[in-house]
Amino acid sequence: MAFMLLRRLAQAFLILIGVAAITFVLLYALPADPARMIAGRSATAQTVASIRHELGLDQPLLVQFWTYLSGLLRGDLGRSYAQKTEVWTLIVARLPATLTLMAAGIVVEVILGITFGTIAAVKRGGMIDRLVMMASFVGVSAPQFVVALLLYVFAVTLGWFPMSGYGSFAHVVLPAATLGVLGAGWYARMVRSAMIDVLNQDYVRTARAKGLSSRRIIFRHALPNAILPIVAMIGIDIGQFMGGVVVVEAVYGWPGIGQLAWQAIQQVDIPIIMGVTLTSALAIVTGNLIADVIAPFIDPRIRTS
Amino acid sequence: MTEESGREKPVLRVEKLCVDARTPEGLKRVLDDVSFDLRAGDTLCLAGESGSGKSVTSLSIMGLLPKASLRITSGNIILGDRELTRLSNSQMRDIRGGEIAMIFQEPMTSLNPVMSIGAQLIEAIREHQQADNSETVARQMLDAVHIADPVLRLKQYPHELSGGMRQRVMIAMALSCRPKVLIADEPTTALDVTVQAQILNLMRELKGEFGTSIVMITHDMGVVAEMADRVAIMQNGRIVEQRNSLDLFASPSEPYTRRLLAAVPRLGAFAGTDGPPRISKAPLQQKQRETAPILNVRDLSVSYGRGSGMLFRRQVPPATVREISFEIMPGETMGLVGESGSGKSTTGKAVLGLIPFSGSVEIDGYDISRLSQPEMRPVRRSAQMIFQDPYASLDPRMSVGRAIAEPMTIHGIGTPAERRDRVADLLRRVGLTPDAATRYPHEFSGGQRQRICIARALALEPKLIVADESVAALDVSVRAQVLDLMLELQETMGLAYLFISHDMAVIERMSHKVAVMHGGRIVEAGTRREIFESPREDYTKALMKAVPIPDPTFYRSLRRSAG
Amino acid sequence: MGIFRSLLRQPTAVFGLVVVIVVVALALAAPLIAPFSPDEQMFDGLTLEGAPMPPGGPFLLGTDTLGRDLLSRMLFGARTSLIIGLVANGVAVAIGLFIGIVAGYLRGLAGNILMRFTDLMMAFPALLLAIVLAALLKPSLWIVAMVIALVNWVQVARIVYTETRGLVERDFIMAERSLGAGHGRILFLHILPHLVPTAIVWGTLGIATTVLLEATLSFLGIGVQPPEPSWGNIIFESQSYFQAAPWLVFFPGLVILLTALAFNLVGDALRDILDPTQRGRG
Amino acid sequence: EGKDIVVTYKDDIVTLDPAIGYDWVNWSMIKSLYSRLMDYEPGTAKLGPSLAESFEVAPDGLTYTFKLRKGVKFSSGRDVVASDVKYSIERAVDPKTQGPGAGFFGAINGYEDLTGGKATGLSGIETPDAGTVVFKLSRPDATFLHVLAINFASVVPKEAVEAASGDFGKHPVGSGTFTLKDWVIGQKLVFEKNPNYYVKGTPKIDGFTVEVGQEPLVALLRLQKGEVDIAGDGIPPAKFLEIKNSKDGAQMIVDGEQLHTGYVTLNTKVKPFDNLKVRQAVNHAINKERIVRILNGRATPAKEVLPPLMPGYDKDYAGYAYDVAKAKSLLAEAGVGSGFETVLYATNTDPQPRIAQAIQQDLAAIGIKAEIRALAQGNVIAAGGTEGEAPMIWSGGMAWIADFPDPSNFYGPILGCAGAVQGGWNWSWYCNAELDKRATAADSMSDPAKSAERVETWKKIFTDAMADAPWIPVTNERRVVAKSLRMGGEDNVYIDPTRVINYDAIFVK
Ligand SMILES: Nc1ncnc2c1ncn2[C@@H]1O[C@H](COP(=O)(O)OP(=O)(O)OP(=O)(O)O)[C@@H](O)[C@H]1O
Ligand SMILES: Nc1ncnc2c1ncn2[C@@H]1O[C@H](COP(=O)(O)OP(=O)(O)OP(=O)(O)O)[C@@H](O)[C@H]1O
Ligand SMILES: [Mg+2]
Ligand SMILES: [Mg+2]
Repeated sequence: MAFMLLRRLAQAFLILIGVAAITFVLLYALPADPARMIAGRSATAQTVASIRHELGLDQPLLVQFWTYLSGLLRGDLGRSYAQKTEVWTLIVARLPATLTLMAAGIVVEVILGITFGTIAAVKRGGMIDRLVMMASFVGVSAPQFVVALLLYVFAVTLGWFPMSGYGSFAHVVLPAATLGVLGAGWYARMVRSAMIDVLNQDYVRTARAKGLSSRRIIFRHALPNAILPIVAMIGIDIGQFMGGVVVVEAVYGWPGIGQLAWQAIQQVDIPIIMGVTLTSALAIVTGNLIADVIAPFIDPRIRTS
Repeated sequence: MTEESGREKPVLRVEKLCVDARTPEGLKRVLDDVSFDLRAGDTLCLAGESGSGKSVTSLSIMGLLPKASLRITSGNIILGDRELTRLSNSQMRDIRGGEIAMIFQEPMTSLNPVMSIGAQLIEAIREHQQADNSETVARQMLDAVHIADPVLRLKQYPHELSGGMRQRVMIAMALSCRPKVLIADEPTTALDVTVQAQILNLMRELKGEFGTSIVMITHDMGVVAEMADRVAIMQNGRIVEQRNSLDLFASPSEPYTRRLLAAVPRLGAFAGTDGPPRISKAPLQQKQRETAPILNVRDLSVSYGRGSGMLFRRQVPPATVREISFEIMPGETMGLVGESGSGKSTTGKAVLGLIPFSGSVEIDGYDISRLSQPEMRPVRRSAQMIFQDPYASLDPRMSVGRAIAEPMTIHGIGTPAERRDRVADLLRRVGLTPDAATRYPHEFSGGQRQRICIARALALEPKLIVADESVAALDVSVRAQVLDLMLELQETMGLAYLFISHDMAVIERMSHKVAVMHGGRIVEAGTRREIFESPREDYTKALMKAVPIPDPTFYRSLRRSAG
Repeated sequence: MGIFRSLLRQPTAVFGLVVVIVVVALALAAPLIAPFSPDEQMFDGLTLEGAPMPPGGPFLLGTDTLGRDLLSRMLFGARTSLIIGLVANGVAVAIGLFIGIVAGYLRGLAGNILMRFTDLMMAFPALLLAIVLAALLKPSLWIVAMVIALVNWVQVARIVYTETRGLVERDFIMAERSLGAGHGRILFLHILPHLVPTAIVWGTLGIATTVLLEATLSFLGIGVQPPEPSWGNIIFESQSYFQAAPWLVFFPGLVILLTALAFNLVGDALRDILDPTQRGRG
Repeated sequence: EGKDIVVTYKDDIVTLDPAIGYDWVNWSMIKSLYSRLMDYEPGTAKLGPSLAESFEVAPDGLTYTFKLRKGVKFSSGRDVVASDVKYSIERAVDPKTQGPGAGFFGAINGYEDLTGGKATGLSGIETPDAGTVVFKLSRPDATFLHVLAINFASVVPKEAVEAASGDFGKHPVGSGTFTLKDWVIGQKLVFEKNPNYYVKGTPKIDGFTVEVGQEPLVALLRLQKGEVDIAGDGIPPAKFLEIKNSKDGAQMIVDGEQLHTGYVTLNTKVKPFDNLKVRQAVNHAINKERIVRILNGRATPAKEVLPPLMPGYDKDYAGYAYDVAKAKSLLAEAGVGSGFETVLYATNTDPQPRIAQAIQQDLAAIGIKAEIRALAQGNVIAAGGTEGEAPMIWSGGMAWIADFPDPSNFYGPILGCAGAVQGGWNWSWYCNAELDKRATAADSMSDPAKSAERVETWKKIFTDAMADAPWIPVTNERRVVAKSLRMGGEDNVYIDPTRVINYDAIFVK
């Protein structure tokens, strides 16, 4: 187990390098010249050239990558072209907000998803099942923007929560709810699907024969058998939310990584794009690693090989 | 029914119970007018044909029929003064466990795979006993069902236990509920006879201590004789005969009952012979000493790694099977008996290369430890396994017909039509109807599933079959039919068997040689005659002694002399 | 076949099928039935102040912010969106199933490599790939379909991988191995059917999300480009108008929802039909 | 109290370093954080000394001498001295700074040496004493006083720049109307009034908080609720009519002209736009009125390169009228009467793709099939700067807004030969050597007495350029800013021609 963890960590490291390399090459291929963008409209060719030289962009790709990589290994993500600030500082500044929203969003969607998915599975074929199913489709199909603003209107007309910003618990509620509503549909459908299978199993029958309460049967016996794919989905979501949820962040004025990334993409601010990419890649790899590592704990039949 | 009507009201009464199965072809009657009474403190044994509806009856009482396919169409089930068929779900929940508990027939699939044994037991204890020290109680329960090393077992998961252990966990769980009525569906099929005797004892104690009434489903007439106050014999969804146990054994009235009793094997029936009885007229395949063994096992050891190990623990667990060696010649059967948990199934899986092992195993001349998956194919063709747990070993999403045809398809034998015919033939020979082919595993009874697995293993006409408790769930008449089939194949085609069973009578009937396992080692091995007629080891002797005798008078006299 | 006949016996599935057929038919017949050209920016399609026209009058579902008839655009947009929702999404689910199942089944190096490759793909920002592709290639429907498939399979693979890891430890798989079944047979005959429910969930929910994803990618320049309509980009173009002109978001949103739901009804019925323990139900 | 206001923007503030900041959001903040030798009167294009008390221009137009105001202090407490001015401008030009403004100072002696790395300073800036700065130019530059008023000429203290070790943009120190009190990255910036500012009574508010990452639509909702005072990104098209027609609409909307022209570049190096007749044809084909309508009337049709407010704008120039028949006949004359296929680039934020589609439809009417590529801004800019790549680009979202109110600012990079290079901003790749020569000449007329003549020269340059039709001038968009009801001040301090929002001049009622 410990060995496997070490090996997986080493692999995770390689994956990150791989992501860095691919991203680097792609950005290199991107037809936009950062030096030009920085130099501005009135720059002469000479100025552009000297800026290019300052940034090391006149070096061959491999040299550039090596420079970046060796910086990376020292924990240096480089400096933003546009902001002339350490990328690390920019990302760290937004990390708490991103992590908060990620955690809150996942909690909401998982709770909603598991609750409604379970109810639907138990009441399979009934009215409630149909309603839950409809709702999950509405959630999944609705454009983020609309859902966010609908909730927003709630805040405006009812004034229960602050409209935008970051800092207190009240601020988290609406964005987390938006993410939750949007994502819960997936969870609900997956939980329903897995629970339908599990509820048919003999061991659930055994649990019922013991006279256990429905709640205990569902939470203690059925859910743990249905939860594996959910754990994998959480692993996926960790990564996706870490990369930033652009629209929701924008609507709620949430200072997350998504806004940073979006702006950087528009400005071809390569160090920031690289930094955000690597941060979210790290989160994704970690999320997956966690999902894989806890799988055998959830289902002891799975061998850790 | 009239003779004892003066006595107190029955605790449980089943009246004219009818159950229908929904099949794609329409409704099919599974239970037809089943009625019986269970009086307080009594033991009612339900015996009868495999697939006759015993399990369905007990599930109906529990209110646990699978909703999608089975439904009570008429009849009443009365517990005390409540009509169970009309109770709501939540009212039923109050009854389950505390008032009626059930031991299910298939322990593997009936235990939650992702919950530790301890958690599952403790939960039952918490629910039904006012015990603060539920963990201690759980340990005591495991002790009571004679599971060694209960502290370790509590932490383990169902798949880490042997078949017999799982069954005992099921029993412990049901008993921890301290129910008024206990329904035990084939509770001892996977237990060796010594443990079985202890378990039966335990149930009797329970009866004495808490006044529990028991509905016991079993095909083992010895167990019936030992336990039953009354016996109901089922066939084809009906109760054909229902009587006091002494009367029934003394003078069975129904032809089916008579047939059943006649088919009961008696230990020692083959004393003085070397081989199994002849079934066919086929000329006996002359055992040639010079032919190579079909299975040659040398120094086989197996150890299970700690699958769900903690982060940094990498200790090597003690081996489950330790350096055992034996060989089986073509056309020969070796019986493997031994204590539950001694490593019989593990040995069986290892010799077919299904789990990692050390040592050498040669099948039909191939050293399987050196073969890659594709190279194993010819070996797989000539060696088949019948798993101890038939339900778990069938793909729930594959129809029985396809499952049985599976080995033929895999090895590219026959055209689809030929395979269909062969499947139908196999089904018939194991006592099922060919229409079973279109149905799915969950639609069958325990014994029927076992026969499906047997049919699947026989489909290829292999040279070697590892049969792990493969007739345990069959009633004696069907069992005799299946055993005869196996013997016939052996005679006609020189099949060899590694026959794992706890039923000494079956072993006696089938084997040429017998090996006795204890604690992962073969403690005694020899020809059948040697083992059965002059056992050397104490353990072997104890095994012989513990075999139940299918005669209730024997037990009555025994008890009288004891008490 | 039998499956189809069983489908027809389920009313919800029939409803789903009908909706699917209607949507497909409308998409195919768009040139015949659309009241206007989908691209024509009509002079009377905007108010004097330049606002879109609400539903009613000659414009049944109203007009968009350029004065084009929404109904006509939705009819033509159905073609693009159906291709994305069905083909791109279908391919993604298929690839995800394949890779996930193989990686979850294989032990040792091969399985590990496959899964790490999936991790890599997942960790790699799809948006960036889209942007680079957009800048390098001539945008087209098929490229956006390809990118969607390329991006979406990874998640399916992850889930399937996890489920497969549990399935391979089930006893019947060992039984199957004892019969001599090859890897392919175990994977596709014995494990795959157990993943049907998962595939149906992802396949049907994915319809809605991929249709919207297409719009995002179009926005970044790699999908269908204006003025060609798709349900996704109709919504995307006018999402900020959802207060000023709610019909621009509502109607396309509704058809996306309906289509996804219809497929889901069929999918759920299929799932029951394919699940033997549910035989005879209903 | 009550004099603090809240301003919102969508994008994060990139930097407050005056040598680097060059977008319209940080432009106005940098203006207020620092002072420069020259500055404009609020709301106008009237240039006057600011940090300088007075200045003199030598008759040859090559020497400028500035006397600094006395007692002006940086927010760090130190006096502003002449060497600070020299240091600041050198810093802006130094390639190591990687700033976009270096080019503006090209007329100062020693410019080439510094940008070429041959020198570390500008020989053309001299500081005879702490209160005097002398600029020596290599050529007369009529725009030089404007140049000293743009942000890049803001005065910064060397020690603070060095102390910030490369991060001066986040830790600005200046001598402007405001100081930066707090900056929470990604969230907000808090500006505080500089009590010691050398013009008494300026600024009029005690401070302002800039909240970033705020979606314009949401900002408006908050504005209506009174949580926000200025929605910096203005009113998105989707919301414009609703607000305009609302009760308080008129008071909330500031809608004013700015130095903006939205245009389509016609790549003179790509067939068939290398043909003048084709360029003229498409100029006739565009229905600008319709586009104005799509913009909800927030623009006026443009006729030429310069916006109407710009000196040199020719009121009498007729331009190319919307005339489909004429367009068709011109195409026929050019030999492409049956039309052709081409590509129209645009950025991908509303309303640009819509305008591109309107243009696309107009082109279709004369048989030109234009495929639209709506991309992120960076990609469009890259395509424009690549020879032979983009036949047509709709400039919306990247359109030219003047750095300072002088017509020359509309020529060099976007229409002159210097910009028609790889990576340049002259996306028409239009290079008319004769016009270039006239432009240089005009810029050399630095004598204030000749300013009228100079403007006339420029006027002619632009109308002559239009004869070659390298562009389709489409609209002159007005800027729309939304402010809360409590905000006071003339409209033109919210849409200040030189700094967008003039934080120095706005006040709370
Ligand atoms: N879910 C089901 N759907 C359809 N038929 C079923 C279902 N379950 C059981 N049956 C049928 O009902 C009959 C009775 O089954 P049951 O399990 O009660 O038999 P049993 O007496 O317990 O046999 P065994 O001794 O083999 O366990 C069998 O013929 C079986 O095929
Ligand atoms: N997957 C496993 N992981 C860990 N331990 C296991 C596993 N399978 C079996 N064991 C242990 O190996 C021992 C032998 O098990 P095995 O199944 O071979 O017994 P058996 O002789 O077949 O018993 P029974 O007669 O009860 O079926 C038991 O102690 C059991 O707990
Ligand atoms: Mg049974
Ligand atoms: Mg066993």
